[in-house]
Amino acid sequence: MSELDDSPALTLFEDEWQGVATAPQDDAALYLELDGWEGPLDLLLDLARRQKVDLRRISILELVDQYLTYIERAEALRLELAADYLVMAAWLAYLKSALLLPRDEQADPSPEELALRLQLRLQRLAAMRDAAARLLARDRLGRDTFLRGAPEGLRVDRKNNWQCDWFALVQAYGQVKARTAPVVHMVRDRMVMTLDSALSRVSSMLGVNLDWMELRDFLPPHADPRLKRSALASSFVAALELARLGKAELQQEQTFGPLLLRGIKA
Amino acid sequence: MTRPDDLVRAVEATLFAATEPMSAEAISTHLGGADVKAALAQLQATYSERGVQLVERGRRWHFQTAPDLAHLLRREREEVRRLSRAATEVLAIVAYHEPVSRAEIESIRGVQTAKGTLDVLMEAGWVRIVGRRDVPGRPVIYATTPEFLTHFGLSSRRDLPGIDELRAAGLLDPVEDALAAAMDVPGQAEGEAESAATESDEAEHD
Amino acid sequence: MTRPDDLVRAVEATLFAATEPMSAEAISTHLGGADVKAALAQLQATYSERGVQLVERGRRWHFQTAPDLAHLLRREREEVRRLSRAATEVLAIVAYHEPVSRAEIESIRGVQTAKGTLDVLMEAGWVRIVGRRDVPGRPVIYATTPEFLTHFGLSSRRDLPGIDELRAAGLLDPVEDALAAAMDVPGQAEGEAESAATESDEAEHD
Repeated sequence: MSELDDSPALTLFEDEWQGVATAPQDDAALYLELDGWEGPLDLLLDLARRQKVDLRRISILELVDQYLTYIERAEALRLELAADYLVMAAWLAYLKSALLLPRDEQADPSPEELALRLQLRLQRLAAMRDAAARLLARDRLGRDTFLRGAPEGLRVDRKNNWQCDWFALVQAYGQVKARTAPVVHMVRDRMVMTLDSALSRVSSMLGVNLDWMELRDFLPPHADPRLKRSALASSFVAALELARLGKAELQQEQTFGPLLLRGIKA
Repeated sequence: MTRPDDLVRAVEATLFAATEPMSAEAISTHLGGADVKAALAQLQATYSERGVQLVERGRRWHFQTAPDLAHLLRREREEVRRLSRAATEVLAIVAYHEPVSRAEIESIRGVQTAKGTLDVLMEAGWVRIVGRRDVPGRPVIYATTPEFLTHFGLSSRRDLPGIDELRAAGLLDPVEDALAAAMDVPGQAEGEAESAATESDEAEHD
Repeated sequence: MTRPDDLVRAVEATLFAATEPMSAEAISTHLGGADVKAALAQLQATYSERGVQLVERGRRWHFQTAPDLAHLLRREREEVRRLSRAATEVLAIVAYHEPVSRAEIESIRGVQTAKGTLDVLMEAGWVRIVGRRDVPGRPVIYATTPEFLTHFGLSSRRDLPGIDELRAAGLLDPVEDALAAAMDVPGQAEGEAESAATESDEAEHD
């Protein structure tokens, strides 16, 4: 750590920095360098380094006095001070009085804690300032080391290998043709059993049998399944019609169960 | 490898970092007047068998990739890509109707055809521009290439199945039916599904 | 010098010709999938004493001139970006604390950081946004890039000058943690210290 804290790195590489306070040693110069500080903490750090001791052993009281003196003299010289320098001055004045006056048990945080906090912040800022200087002092590409001046460059040309097979080609053409062919709707003639023929068939069959009969038994025997469906539908409607006319009654034990039908004697 | 002497290292670094070939005199000037002839000869020998070589061209020196490795500078990476459905349709239309203009392709497809689709087919080497149609606007017309025939294993365009054959193979069925058959939707087209399966088997055997 | 094997020559030529540092994976891809680790190690050893060297920076490899020859090669026109003092400090804070939010940078510097300062570092390609901190306000967090390592000649973040000493001294921990430790106030900031420890662990894994 001492290596970091003691290193005068701040002055080593400042040519990298613009508008740097060059850590002037004589007071006259110091008061003209106000623009050079990066805020009050920066000024405090520079003042602290003038104590030439490890930041961990710095005298906070001495530092506060230096800061306050600096601000007073800057004001006397009518230098324009940014507000945050004055805020810091007020805070440090408070800190100083708290550190010097008899201890107030209620104070929280305690002045010692505030002083320690300031010290820790200065250590961290100092550490980063040194780290920055050491970083800039490294062998930097383009300043100390150089890449090849005229590299040939690598080029990767992407080439597409398109894939398509015979079936996909022929199928695609078929689909184009199918999609764009004129659409014609053909309505085919279907075998149907008309309602009239179903009515006459069901009513005539009811006349000869007075027992319950399933609706399916009224259908004409036929092989064609499409005619069977038509006959079933027509016979069902015929049964409803006969029931409405009071010529038949309908019974179904359960949903989707067999539909039973019997005639009513007039 | 032993450490080369400082002058050799300096010449090596100077030429490496140089943006242009340098004459021996220019290198010497850059290095404060040292005699660099021997260093150049030594470097040339050192690098002679490596992947990088020091060469002299017109009295000026530079490093370059070894000639036998020049292919590394420009690599081709091949990517296998499946032709999109749209591109396949356009290719089929060109094959069946060539020579054909883009407007004709669009009217056959019933869909606008992106310029990129034809570009892909030309990049694949299957379609080319064969001239212009002698009608107002003189549209460009496209036809297939010999590579097209080779790729699809055809000896000539006459090998492409005719409309009747396509119909017999069920390839003219509307897309929905073919889809239904493929998905084996019950009740809709049992018989069709069966025949479609047979067809695609046949087609695969081709 | 004996002729190096073909893979070594190919890796050598590829890196000489490349305009950007390349990862081992990128070199391998360029060379058709060969395992290049051993070749890289061999080349690094071969060139270690020469005027040109092979270096690894943030898992990417490139040839560059030897640092000790800097005085011979420095050019008249300054190619390296001049950094303001503020930018330099912010860069160091990002590098040593990453990932870090702007508020955290400002709390270390004790001064507001102009947006432009971070912009300069991002434009230089040394800093980038890597996400958001999962705390109220979800502030953006910054970290360094591989180009940062390349430019400053760092193999990895572990190479940052003095980072081990700084970490050991607790100077990379937040003031609050150091304060709690120094005051030895039990229970005041145990949780905080713990979470901070986890955070810096994470940062190390980066």
